[in-house]
Amino acid sequence: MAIIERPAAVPATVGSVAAPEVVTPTQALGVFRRPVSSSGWKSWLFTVDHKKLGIMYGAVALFFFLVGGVEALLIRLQLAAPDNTVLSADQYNQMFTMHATTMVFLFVMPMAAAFANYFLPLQIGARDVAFPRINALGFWLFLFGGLFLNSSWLLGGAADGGWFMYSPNSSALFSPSHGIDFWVLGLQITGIASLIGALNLIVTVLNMRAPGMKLMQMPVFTWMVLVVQFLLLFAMPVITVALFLLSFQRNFGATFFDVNQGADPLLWQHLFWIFGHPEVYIIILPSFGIISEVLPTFARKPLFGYKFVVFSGAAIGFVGWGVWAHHMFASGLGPVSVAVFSVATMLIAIPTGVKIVNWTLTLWGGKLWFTTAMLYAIGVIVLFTIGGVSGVTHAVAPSDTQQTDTYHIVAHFHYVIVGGAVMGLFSGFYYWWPKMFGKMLSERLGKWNFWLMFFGVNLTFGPMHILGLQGQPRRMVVWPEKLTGDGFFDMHFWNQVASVGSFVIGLGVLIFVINIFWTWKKAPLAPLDPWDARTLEWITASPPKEHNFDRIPTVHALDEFFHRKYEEMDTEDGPRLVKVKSAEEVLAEEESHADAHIHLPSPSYWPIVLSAALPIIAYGVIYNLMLSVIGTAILLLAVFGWCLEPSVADDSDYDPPAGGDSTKELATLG
Amino acid sequence: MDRSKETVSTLGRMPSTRRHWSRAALLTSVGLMLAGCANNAPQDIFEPKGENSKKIDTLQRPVFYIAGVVALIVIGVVGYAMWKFKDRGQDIPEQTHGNPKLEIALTILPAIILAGISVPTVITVFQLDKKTDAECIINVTGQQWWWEYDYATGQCGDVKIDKPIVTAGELVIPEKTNVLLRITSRDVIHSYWIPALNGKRDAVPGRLHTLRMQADQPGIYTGQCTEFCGLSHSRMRQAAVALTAGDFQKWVDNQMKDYVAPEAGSLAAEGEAVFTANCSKCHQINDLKNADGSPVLSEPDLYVVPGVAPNLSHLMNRTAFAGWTFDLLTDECRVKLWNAKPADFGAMYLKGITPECFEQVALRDWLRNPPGMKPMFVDPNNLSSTGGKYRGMPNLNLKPDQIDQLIAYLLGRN
Amino acid sequence: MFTTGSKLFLGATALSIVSAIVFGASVGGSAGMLGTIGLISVSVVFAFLAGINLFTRDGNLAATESDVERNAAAAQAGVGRSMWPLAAALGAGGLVVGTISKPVVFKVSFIVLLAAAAEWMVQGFSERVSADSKYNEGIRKRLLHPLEFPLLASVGAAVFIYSFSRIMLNIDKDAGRWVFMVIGAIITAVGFVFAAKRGMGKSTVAGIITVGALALVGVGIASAVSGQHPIEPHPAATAAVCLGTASEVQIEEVDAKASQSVAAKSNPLANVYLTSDEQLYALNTGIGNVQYHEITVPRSNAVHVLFHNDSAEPRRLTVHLGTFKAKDGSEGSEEAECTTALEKGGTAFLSFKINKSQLASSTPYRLTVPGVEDQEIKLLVP
Amino acid sequence: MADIAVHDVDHAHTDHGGYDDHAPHATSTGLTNNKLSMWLFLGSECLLFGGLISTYMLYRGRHQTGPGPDQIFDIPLTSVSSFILLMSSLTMVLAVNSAKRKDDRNTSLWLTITALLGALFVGGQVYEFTSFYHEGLGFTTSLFGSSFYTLTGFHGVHVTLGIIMLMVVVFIMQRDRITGDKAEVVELVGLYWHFVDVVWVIIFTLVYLIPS
Repeated sequence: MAIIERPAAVPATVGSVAAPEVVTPTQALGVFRRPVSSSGWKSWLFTVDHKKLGIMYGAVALFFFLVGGVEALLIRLQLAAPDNTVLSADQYNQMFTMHATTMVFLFVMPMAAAFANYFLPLQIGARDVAFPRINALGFWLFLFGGLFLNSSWLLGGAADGGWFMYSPNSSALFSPSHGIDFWVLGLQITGIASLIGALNLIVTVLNMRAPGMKLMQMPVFTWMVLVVQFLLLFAMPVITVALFLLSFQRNFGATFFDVNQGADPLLWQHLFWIFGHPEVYIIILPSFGIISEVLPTFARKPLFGYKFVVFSGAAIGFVGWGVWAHHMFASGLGPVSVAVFSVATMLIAIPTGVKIVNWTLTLWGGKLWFTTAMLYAIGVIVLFTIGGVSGVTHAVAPSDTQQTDTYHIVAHFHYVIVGGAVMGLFSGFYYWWPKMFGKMLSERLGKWNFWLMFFGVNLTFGPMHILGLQGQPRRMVVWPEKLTGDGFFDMHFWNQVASVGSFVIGLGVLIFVINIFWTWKKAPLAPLDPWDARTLEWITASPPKEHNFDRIPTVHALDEFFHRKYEEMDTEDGPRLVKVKSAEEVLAEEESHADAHIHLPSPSYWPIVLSAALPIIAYGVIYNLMLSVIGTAILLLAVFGWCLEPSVADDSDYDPPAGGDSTKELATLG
Repeated sequence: MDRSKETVSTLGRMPSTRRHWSRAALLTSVGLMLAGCANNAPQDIFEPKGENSKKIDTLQRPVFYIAGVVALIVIGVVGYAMWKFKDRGQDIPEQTHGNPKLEIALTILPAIILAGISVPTVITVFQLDKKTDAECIINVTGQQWWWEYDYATGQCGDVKIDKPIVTAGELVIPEKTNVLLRITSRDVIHSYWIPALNGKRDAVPGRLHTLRMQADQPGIYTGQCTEFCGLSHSRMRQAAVALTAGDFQKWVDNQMKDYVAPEAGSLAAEGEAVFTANCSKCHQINDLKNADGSPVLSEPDLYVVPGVAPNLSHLMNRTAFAGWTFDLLTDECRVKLWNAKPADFGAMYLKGITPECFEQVALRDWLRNPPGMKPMFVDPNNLSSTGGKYRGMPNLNLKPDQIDQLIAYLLGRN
Repeated sequence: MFTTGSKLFLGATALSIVSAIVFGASVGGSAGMLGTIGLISVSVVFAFLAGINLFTRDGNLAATESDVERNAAAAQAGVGRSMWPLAAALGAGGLVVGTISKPVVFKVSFIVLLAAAAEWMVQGFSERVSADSKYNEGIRKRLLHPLEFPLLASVGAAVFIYSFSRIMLNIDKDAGRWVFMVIGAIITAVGFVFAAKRGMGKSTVAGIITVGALALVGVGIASAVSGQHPIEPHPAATAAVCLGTASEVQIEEVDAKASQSVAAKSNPLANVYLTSDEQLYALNTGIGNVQYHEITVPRSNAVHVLFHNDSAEPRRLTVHLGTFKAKDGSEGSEEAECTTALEKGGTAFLSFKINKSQLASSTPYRLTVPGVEDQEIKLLVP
Repeated sequence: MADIAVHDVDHAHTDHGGYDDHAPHATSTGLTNNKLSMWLFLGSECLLFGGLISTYMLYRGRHQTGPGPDQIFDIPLTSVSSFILLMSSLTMVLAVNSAKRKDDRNTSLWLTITALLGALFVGGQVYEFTSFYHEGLGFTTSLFGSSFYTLTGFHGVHVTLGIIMLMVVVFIMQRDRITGDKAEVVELVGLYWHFVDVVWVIIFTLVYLIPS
């Protein structure tokens, strides 16, 4: 990212001593110069621009989505026939562990982070996030953590304990490969990414809103992201503790889960689910935010009950802390805890219901425009409702003891996560693609994409309800031709339907990928405001300039952009909304008052260097601690290099060097 | 999702030939598909066969109905709105921001429904956790990948048990009796589940959890380990067999009876020697004696991680083996036993595995190469993490004639 | 021609190859292997860097023009004083000494050499960057501060912490507390005095603090050399203690200040109570209030029993774990485990695992309380 | 543990946001970005220590082998070290005060004193750990060993990182590298330092004092 306002270039002379044609510092310093390029691969590698980082987050998350998808297809292929042998038991266990881990930690969360990164500053009218380098660090940690995690496939097998990694099955005695070590350390690394991302975005939202924007005037997406960041802020340290305990046990012989020493394996379950349940809302709320933007836009009316939606989101985030033990109704907690958590879990259905009601009422009386984004958003309402009500059936604890760990649960949470979270993210893709890339994804391919995915999801996960209620447990590498003892149990049909369905989803995703490439190569430029949108991110160019806004917009209302375009006019038929300005006119007005001084931070080497140190330390923990020492040295170097680095590059970093009496300040510390 | 009981229960148990019929249904029509789904499913959670599961059923059935209705209403409203408010060139609607009264009403409505559900839920939770009225106590211990049952000494229903009984895979209980299972584990977490009799309860090492079991009538009720427990999680099954008090007494008597040594010189006697030499390291057969008259004591704690292996004293009184995964009964006999009327069931079950009903194939395969049938952690070259112990049964490299002898011997263990 | 930078790296390459050979030849075993591999990798890295420097001409095409090099102001300016050659020489000397004496000397010297080389290199490099010595200094700082600051801070802190802990280990345990307190008080007091005496120069203050810290480090090193005060390991409960056959002193040592309470009491197999009139009974988990004197314990199962002592005497719960023949066929002695002796109202966990059937043991498995006659809970192990 | 270093230092120090450098206080909450993020970070840390303390409390008294807490704790010694750590909070306050008064000399002085007191505390902890180890309590000995060393070790690492941060601030101040708001930097380190002290008070109470 370049600095917008640079001191005027002065002749390239340095030094006061003789010899006019001395070596210029930039040339002599060679590689030690700070990166300043605003184009080319370096501009991506060392960028601190939230938009570039958002795009990279998205691209990497999509890559992991495909990886996790292939894992899912292999699982369904294995389960397509009785006593199948596509995968061995060991491979199958690795496959479902990594499918869940990849989808949760390496796809849905970072994809939400991608949207948050890109759109949150735009939606609140900021030029960047509060800590751009930390933002970059978060991305690189996520990428390196994800790669580290997946490198276990090549180094003796991936983790095989399920994503919930219950102890003592996760101890070295029962899982001797390094898979779980990779899992623990990989999640530790991506966990840091989430934590610092959370700090960054919370500060950004709380501190850097455009003038006039009150909290209750923030777009719902921003609100939901804010709630999610608070959840992350408090949930990540808990899983960090759990992961530390596990890795100390596996790598250094600690006794935390050693039953023979008197340990209680439920400790892990509590720690994991205290993190794990908020995690569910971490996954789903960004998607709720996205469709709360998409529905009003395409219904041409504001979100019904904005305050209720916001408060119910916050309520979900809050109550979400008090329900973790509903994952443990069969774990033997005792009746009092079970009863309390059962009722608390029912409570959380209320704010969720509020959201669904409000989305439905947003559609009511609108002027509905069925774009692909809109279809996905409506798909979320429908599928999430199904997932939600099946969720209520397991909030009833006694009923849950019959359903938990069966395919009924698999059906439930896939309706919630695929139907709720993933479909919401796809809605976001179609809605915001023109903003991010200046080109619209093909609506024709998009419709194909949507309908294939919608039917695929129902075909895959619908039958799982039935399988579960008929008593098929989860995580079974095979379902037998005949079950022992009876010989009548027919699991064939619905298992096969589910397998077919999964490939329909796969086809849908393939069409999406094709759509991306088609759009990239063939699509014409998109209009400035293709959807007649409502929020701040559309009051700027598509894609936005590096500094986002030429002038920081002043906010007067919720749906600021809409109110700049439309005004209520009195006509013969009473008051009517009339378009008074086009998007281009609104933008032109902003540009004509462009700010004179805009400072943006310069790119930096340190985020990528720092984040590269962590996998080195992690490999060291697994293989040889000397490697960790080297990693730590790199880490320390990077941390302090970071701290001593000015926010804006030295003049001498530019070619030709600016030099002269720079007035630029260093960062607050060093 | 909201599968109603009607389709399930009216069809009843279906003979195995109907399976092919349902396969045809796959290709034909939706109606037939539904019938396919309603095929007999012994682990169906909507077919309670005991007091506890019936309590759960009474609670969950209305919840499922309500859930279904709510989902249908929401989807219906969304569908109607999509049709009704489609963009047909109408004006941009009024920019209303909501209707607080409606909102509050729609918040309170689900709250009332949920409050209505929560009261019976809490009551049922406490009812199902009652521990003071047990008439029989059985310790249930899970390990990779099978279940062990220890009958504690004392009363069990009307029957007195004098010395501890140890068995595996098949839990035998007296009917109409409140049995309290005390569930734990020797290695990783497992979960004990007999859907027809009660919900599941995790077996957590170092902890003891209780689970009530009560069956209304004699019969066999299947279930499966439901907590992921490693390689052969999918091949860790269990069943509960309920018998009348009289039949249960007979079963206990049989468990207590003295060891029946095979006739000297018979194939089975050779099998006894093979067993003592190879199998008795881990598997206990009660009262089996060495040549010098000393008892043969198994020492599984030296060879396998959980420190136990199934007690085989009465193997042929069980209908399946190896984590209750492979049948000992032929298909024909199994169907007969399964379809037996409650009144006849006990007698038929207590006969055990008779030679004519004995399904040898699986047992032979098992003796030839156990890990080939059920994935286990038994590669002798790869035991560094377990200190040289196996998790599961290794391949003992038995010769075909040794297998013949063993089969003959084991057939007498009833 | 070779550029300045590449000369340096070529030299370093040669040096590291030589040291790899010397080291590999002189030090054997896995440490030697590791060290040699390390040194070889270092030489590869240096060679690589030398190659890059040669290829890029130190990143500067102009640098190859000898004119520019000669005319550059920095090339003519006097080279400033530098402590790095001295440090490097010390390090190299230590390295040689280290190979024949203690490995720790070798390691420290190696680190010193490495640090000196790095500092020297960067200093040398930065002195030639431009004609502006102030600017050159800036470059040096920019490159080295990220390394120096954290290293100095952490090394300084580590040396201080280590020295102080050695002093504490060296002196008497009771005196230690006073020393601890006094040092803390002195540091704080010095802070207040210096804060008040504004007349003192910065460097005076820094000097005094440094001298003080160095003194502490010196004493610390001396303490480390002289060793530590005796620390006795706590005796563990043996079968003899549990069975009450050990000497009084032994038993007392085991019980000294034993813990009396547990935080979590979830799901033991049984709660064992010793009543105030010294009756022993068990409550079986999962079954109401029935007093048991016989518990069926599955084999090979980690079993937790929670012991509550309500009698007035300090009592322990002992589990008798049977008597087994030793491998050579001789009769073994009875095995047992126990809790520490609990005061009235104390609770403690007793965990045990019985692997063999009761038939294998010549004595019964049971729970008893030493000192309480005729009270026991039988453990049935099928 | 290294990753904790990352958070700490990130939040103690700063980055420049998109806003104009010349108006660093123009935030919606009035708190600077750095200070807000430090508060949030400490909130997050509360749950980290919460998890560790819960683990310790859950396993209190459940160890099977090795010495128990009452047998090895040297309460007088730990009381002294706790007091020293508390004193360092006082000297930290003085440092922040001096920094606000733009008194560079005393700021450096008090920061150094704080760092020395912190180092004294950690030295005491190293001594304590060494003693415990020789008394038979290793990291892998028992549940008590594992959970005790993990909890107090995590705290010790936090103090150590704090010391390094203090020292680096002193170095940087000596070399005039802070051109921004010095007082704020000192205050941020101070916030962290006080947090670590408060956590120690909780640990000292729950771990050392309650079981005896």
